[in-house]
Amino acid sequence: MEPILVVDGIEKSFGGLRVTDKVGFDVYPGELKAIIGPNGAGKTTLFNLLSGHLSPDAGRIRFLGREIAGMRTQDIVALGMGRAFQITSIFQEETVLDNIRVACLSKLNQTRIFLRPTRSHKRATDKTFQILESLKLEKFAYRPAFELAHGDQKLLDIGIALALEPKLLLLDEPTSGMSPEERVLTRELIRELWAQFNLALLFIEHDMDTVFGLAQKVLVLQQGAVLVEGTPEEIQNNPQVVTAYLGEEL
Amino acid sequence: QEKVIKIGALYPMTGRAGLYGLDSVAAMEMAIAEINAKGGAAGYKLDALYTDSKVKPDYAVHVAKRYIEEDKVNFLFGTVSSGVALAVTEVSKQYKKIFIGTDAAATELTVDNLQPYYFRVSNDTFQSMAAGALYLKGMQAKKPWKKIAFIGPDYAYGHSQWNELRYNLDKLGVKYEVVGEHWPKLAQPDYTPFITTILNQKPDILVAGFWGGDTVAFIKQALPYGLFDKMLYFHPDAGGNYELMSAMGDELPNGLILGARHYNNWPETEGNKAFVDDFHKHTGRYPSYCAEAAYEGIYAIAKAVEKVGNPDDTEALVKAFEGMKLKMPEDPDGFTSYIDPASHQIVQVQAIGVTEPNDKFPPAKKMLGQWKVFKAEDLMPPKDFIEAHTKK
Amino acid sequence: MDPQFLLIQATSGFTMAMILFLVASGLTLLFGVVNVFNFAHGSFYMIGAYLAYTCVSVLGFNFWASLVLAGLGAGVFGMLMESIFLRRIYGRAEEAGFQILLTYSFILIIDDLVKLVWGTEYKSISRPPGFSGAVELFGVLVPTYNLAIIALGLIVAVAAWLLLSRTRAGRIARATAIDREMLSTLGVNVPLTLTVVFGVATALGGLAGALAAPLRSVTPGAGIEVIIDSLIVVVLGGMGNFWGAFLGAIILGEVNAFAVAFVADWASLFSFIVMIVVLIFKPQGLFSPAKVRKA
Amino acid sequence: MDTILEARGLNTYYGRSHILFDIDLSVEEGETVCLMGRNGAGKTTTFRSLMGLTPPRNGMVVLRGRDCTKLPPYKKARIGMGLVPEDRRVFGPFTVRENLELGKIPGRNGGWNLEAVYEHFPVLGRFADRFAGTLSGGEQQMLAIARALMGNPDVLMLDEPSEGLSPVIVGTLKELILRLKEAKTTILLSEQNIRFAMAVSNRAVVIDKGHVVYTGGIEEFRANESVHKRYLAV
Amino acid sequence: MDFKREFKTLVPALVGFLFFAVLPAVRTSDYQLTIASNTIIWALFAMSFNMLFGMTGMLSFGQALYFGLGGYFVGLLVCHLGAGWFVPAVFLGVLGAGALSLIVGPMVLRLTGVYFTILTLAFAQLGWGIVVKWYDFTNGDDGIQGIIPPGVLGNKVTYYYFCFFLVSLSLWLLWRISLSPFGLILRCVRQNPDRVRFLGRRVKRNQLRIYVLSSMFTALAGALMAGVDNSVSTEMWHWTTSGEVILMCILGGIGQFYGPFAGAVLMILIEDMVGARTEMWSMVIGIIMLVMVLAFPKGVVGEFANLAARLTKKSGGMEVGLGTNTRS
Ligand SMILES: Nc1ncnc2c1ncn2[C@@H]1O[C@H](COP(=O)(O)OP(=O)(O)OP(=O)(O)O)[C@@H](O)[C@H]1O
Ligand SMILES: Nc1ncnc2c1ncn2[C@@H]1O[C@H](COP(=O)(O)OP(=O)(O)OP(=O)(O)O)[C@@H](O)[C@H]1O
Ligand SMILES: [Mg+2]
Ligand SMILES: [Mg+2]
Repeated sequence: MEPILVVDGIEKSFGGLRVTDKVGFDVYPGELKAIIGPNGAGKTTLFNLLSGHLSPDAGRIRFLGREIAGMRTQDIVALGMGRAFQITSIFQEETVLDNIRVACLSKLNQTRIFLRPTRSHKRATDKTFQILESLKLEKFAYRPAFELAHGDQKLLDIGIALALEPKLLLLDEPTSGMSPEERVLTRELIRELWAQFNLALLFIEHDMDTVFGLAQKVLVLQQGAVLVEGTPEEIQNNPQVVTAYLGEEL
Repeated sequence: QEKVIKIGALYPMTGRAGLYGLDSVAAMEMAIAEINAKGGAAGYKLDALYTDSKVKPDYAVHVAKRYIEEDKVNFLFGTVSSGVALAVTEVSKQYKKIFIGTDAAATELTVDNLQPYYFRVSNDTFQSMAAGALYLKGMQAKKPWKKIAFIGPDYAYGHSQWNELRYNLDKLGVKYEVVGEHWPKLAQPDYTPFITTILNQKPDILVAGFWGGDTVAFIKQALPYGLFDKMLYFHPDAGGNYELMSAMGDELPNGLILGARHYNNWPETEGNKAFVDDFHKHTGRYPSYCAEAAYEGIYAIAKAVEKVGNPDDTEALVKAFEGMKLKMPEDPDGFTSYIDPASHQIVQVQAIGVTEPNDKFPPAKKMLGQWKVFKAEDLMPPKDFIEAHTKK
Repeated sequence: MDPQFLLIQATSGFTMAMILFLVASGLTLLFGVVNVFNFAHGSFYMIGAYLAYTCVSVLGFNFWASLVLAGLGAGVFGMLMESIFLRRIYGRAEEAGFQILLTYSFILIIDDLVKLVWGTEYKSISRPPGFSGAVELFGVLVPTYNLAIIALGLIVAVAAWLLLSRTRAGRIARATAIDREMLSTLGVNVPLTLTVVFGVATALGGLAGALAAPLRSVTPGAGIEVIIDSLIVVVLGGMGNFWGAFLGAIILGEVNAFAVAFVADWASLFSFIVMIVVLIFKPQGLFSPAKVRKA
Repeated sequence: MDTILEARGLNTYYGRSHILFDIDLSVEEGETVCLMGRNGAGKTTTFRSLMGLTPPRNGMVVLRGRDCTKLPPYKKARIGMGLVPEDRRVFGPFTVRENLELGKIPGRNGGWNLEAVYEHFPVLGRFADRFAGTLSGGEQQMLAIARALMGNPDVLMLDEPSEGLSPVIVGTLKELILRLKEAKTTILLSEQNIRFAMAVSNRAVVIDKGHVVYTGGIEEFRANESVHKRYLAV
Repeated sequence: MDFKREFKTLVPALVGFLFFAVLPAVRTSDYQLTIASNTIIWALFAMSFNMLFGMTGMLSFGQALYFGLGGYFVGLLVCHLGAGWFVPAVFLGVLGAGALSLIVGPMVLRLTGVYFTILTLAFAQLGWGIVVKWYDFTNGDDGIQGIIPPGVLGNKVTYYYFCFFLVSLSLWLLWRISLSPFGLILRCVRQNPDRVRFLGRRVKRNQLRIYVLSSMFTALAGALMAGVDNSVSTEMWHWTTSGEVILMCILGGIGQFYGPFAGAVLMILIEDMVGARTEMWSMVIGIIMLVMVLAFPKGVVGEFANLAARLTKKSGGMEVGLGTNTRS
């Protein structure tokens, strides 16, 4: 099987500071991969490079056979990359319904339509409800997004990304700020979504239960470079990772 | 029920032009009180409504329509700004309501845009400039000058002054060389770069077409550069306005040649003295030029109504205004202003003076003197000028 | 072209620039630094001019003392406006819109207040004794009063810069633009800070008005005329950057001075053209405010 | 031991919605108390009420026996309350050093100053001249804590300090809090990370839907499975 | 649910529509017609401006550019080519504004925030300056008079209905836009442009679209105004005109679809009534504004909606604002 994402030796510096240092890895269709690493290791920056928010100083990124390094965000999205953000990025004042629906409409390329009301776009609306159901958010459909609890907002963010029918979904700390209870639920939900939407999933996470309970492969970054990549077991027992990142049990 | 003549006045009452508006209103009130005290006109009492035009033509149109349709006024009255007057004269034409112009000086109002229901009881820029050109011509005989520069606000008023002055100079066969034209924006706060440029151009005469407070600012800023020693400052339309003298006091240099549409110290007739003193009694200040025309505009209305017998027969009133003779405070002895039936423009004598010490009108420390007076008939736009304009 | 004349125009432009800068400095402080937009900045300029008139011409005070009094007067008035009215809308959704609306209502009210107190006649004051003439510098005639203005402009620029970048008070002022609530948990009396900054800004406006009074006529409506130029200066230089505003004023002044001399017909449009050109090539103004990654 | 900070019957609203119901709480000198509860239980709101950012509609906030319910936040900061909010709120366009200097409160002295901060948080020393907005999430968290410490507070309030921190850093943070404790700093924190909370606290207060539902020593809390299940779902 | 929400917004629209439709029949003086024409035209201006500001978050301080352009298309064509050109000029003005905004738009859209605001101001002032300066063609600040709509349109009532029809049609269009996917994207652009980019949509492109649309409606308002006043003046181009429309929006309530309409009505009525009664209008209007800002922070419509919501005690009542739901 061909990998859908090939990252090869990308670099990024801010001023003199090298934040991404020759990072390379692959993602295969349907793979569930975690990225971990100390704070400031460059994880979010790596996502920004993949999604076109930043362009790498050197190196190549191939996504579905296309070179995307330096491409504009909106074009990368159109190719099939979705992303949810570390700091939730939703449309605060719109209803939950419209938050997802705007993404569905974007996917269907119907956002230029300006005389037919949104509600009469049946395809988009149907799809929206389907996604809301998967996220278990349908009861909030008509509530403005800012009224949602923090955890639900994170889900909504994921929902927006899902509506774009990505082949590869990037999630930046999907469970941060959640209570242990919610974490478990979210973890399950992510797994369900992954299966249901047939995604390749790449996520950043500091919660080790989530990382080791969910990921098939784990990539460890340190100071911008790849430290190791391996299965959860390998990572858990890697002494380098333990000192640099995991630390002793609390 | 009392019979009234309703007059709807539009004047600026805020901002930089507020002074002119409020002086005009005060003069109107004075005239109305005087006439009503004597029993009104043809048994009608005068009554005026005042609204701030905000110097916005669209808003003024709005108010004019309200005057006509809601308040049922018999006359529209006023305006300082020509832009406002031009918009209001259009309303007057549409509704066939007589509009008495007391200040706005754009020549178009009585030339290109003349309509049957508009009459102007103050002089226009053409008259001022014709007088100015005669003055300059006279001067050339005594103290030869050749180079001339102009500075005036960058809008229609400034440009018409300069065009009309040159038209009149050319018509009089005066030879001159233009070394510079300067167009600061209206209410330009800072004239320093203009001043240094003008000094560099070394004109013999600097013609100014400033309006309102801009004159004060320019003169103050030019003083330390010694501009007034190096050239003659000539400002025939609004330069001689009283508020300039009152604002500048001692600082106003002697020897500036200025003109205005009415002076507090010329002519020294009973009529003018009485008007100025009454105004002072009424308001505690001396009037600016515009008050006199507003005052006289009310008298013109009274006179027309007196003649027609009622304020409602518009067509008859128009006839009454055409050719009407009006003895105005600014008329020197032996002359009476009249409204030219063809152009609906008042025909008046015009004087131009020179600044000199005079503290009879405090807070001013200088006033004009050494008058030169120009005959009224010489100042009217000639046929070719009118034709050239109306064809456009 | 006569080089002497170029020098003369450059000097004219510089004088013009210093007044522009003085008038705009208060606005930069508010709009650029603490992120409060005061549409009525010009009205405080006008109040300053009228107060100076009253002090000098009516009460017969010394000119320089009157300058200070006028500045203080405008500042106190500004602090009252801020603490009674403006303060109430901080933290509202769409605060910026309400700032515009509220301070616009100040313009309307102050216009009439000024008319009530001082009437509509034009006022003016004379230059202070010793400053009515001109001196020659390098063959260029410069009015001494203009030199005083230049000096004061430079002093204000340096003082403001030192104050804002080198003192705790300055840092606090800048921080209020970012997160007032957080700042209050760090022990900063934010409302007081804003009132004081507003006071300083309006005092600067008043001072500028007083300083300009001997050069201009003091008339009602004088306020609205300076606001647009001030805005241009503030934005041209890059928001909240004092040196930027300083440079912006110089550019505007010089461009105007040379436009008057060489393209007299179109001189009145140049301010806008300069701004359009600068902003199209340097979208954040000449001195960009620090670019910051969204956290 | 003296009670430093006390909440008595706090009731707080956001607009018309009632969030906190009769919250009672006390923190003794030198101890570390941890607020626990699900998302939306009202932890952050409790901090905001204590600090005066969202003043309680009724109830009392008492600091060292003095009623300071009505004091504005800046006065509370000056008499010794320090807050590290959950969303960090560093001043992005300011450098790290400037952020720290903003944290100084004139008149409050103690062990914390720039050197001390750089010693305890070497990262911040290294990035002293970087704009705070460019720091990573974890780095910003350290900065926020250090900034609050610069004011030498008597009571340090930390809202979910471990959120978004990598395990090693959480370990470091634990060390830090233990050191602060040794130095007799009084700490009130909220946490979702129970392991972390239990490692650093003396006492636990559990909040659920705006009510205090449990208060007790940490050992007792550790043993109380039913509270864990009911209110924290672990 | 969707539909119920829309229905709520329809009721005030219908009431307003009926009111303005029957006004010529029930009026007691011609002047009321003038005020009504003024109101609906300014309302169109304000509501199309709100598409930029309230909806998309672009605070343009230069919409006077298009208002003036619309007015001057009519003025100049009628003045130079004859009254018969009136109606074509209205539509040419709209097209002209579309063309101009396509040129100016990409330049101003390079900037955001205050810089955007000030650049729009600069362009508009440049336009104003040119109109004032180009005396031979535009008549400078003397303005253009004698703009009489031809034929039956010369009658005040017919002209009113002509305006009423075009304004209603435009408002209907704006309303449809606000409900449409395009409108949704615009609101999203205001709230979170980064995320919009990550939906695969281009932010600038959408901003340009609404800038052009809004400018065209603005020009329509300007063109219609020329026929009401029978004259146009440079005042139309001046920044104070742009300022006035902003004030109307805020007064009525930015976050509300009908806010600007209410703002326009209020502003015109207040100006008229206060202006007629006192020379101190400036202070009176200032105080009214001050009180409104302090006491009715959500604008007239917003406060009214709140009140209605409180009375009906249903949280759904909060959602009356269709254009944008501002956060409470
Ligand atoms: N625009 C920028 N300018 C300068 N430095 C930057 C910039 N963006 C990121 N950095 C630095 O790059 C490093 C990596 O940042 P990044 O946000 O990718 O970390 P991270 O691995 O996501 O950390 P965390 O887990 O704390 O979110 C950090 O040290 C950060 O300060
Ligand atoms: N600004 C606000 N307006 C209205 N309701 C709010 C606001 N902020 C919070 N709430 C509500 O108040 C309740 C308590 O919120 P709070 O933030 O205190 O919870 P928390 O315990 O800190 O949760 P978390 O663990 O997610 O930080 C929640 O139901 C929340 O939805
Ligand atoms: Mg990160
Ligand atoms: Mg919280």
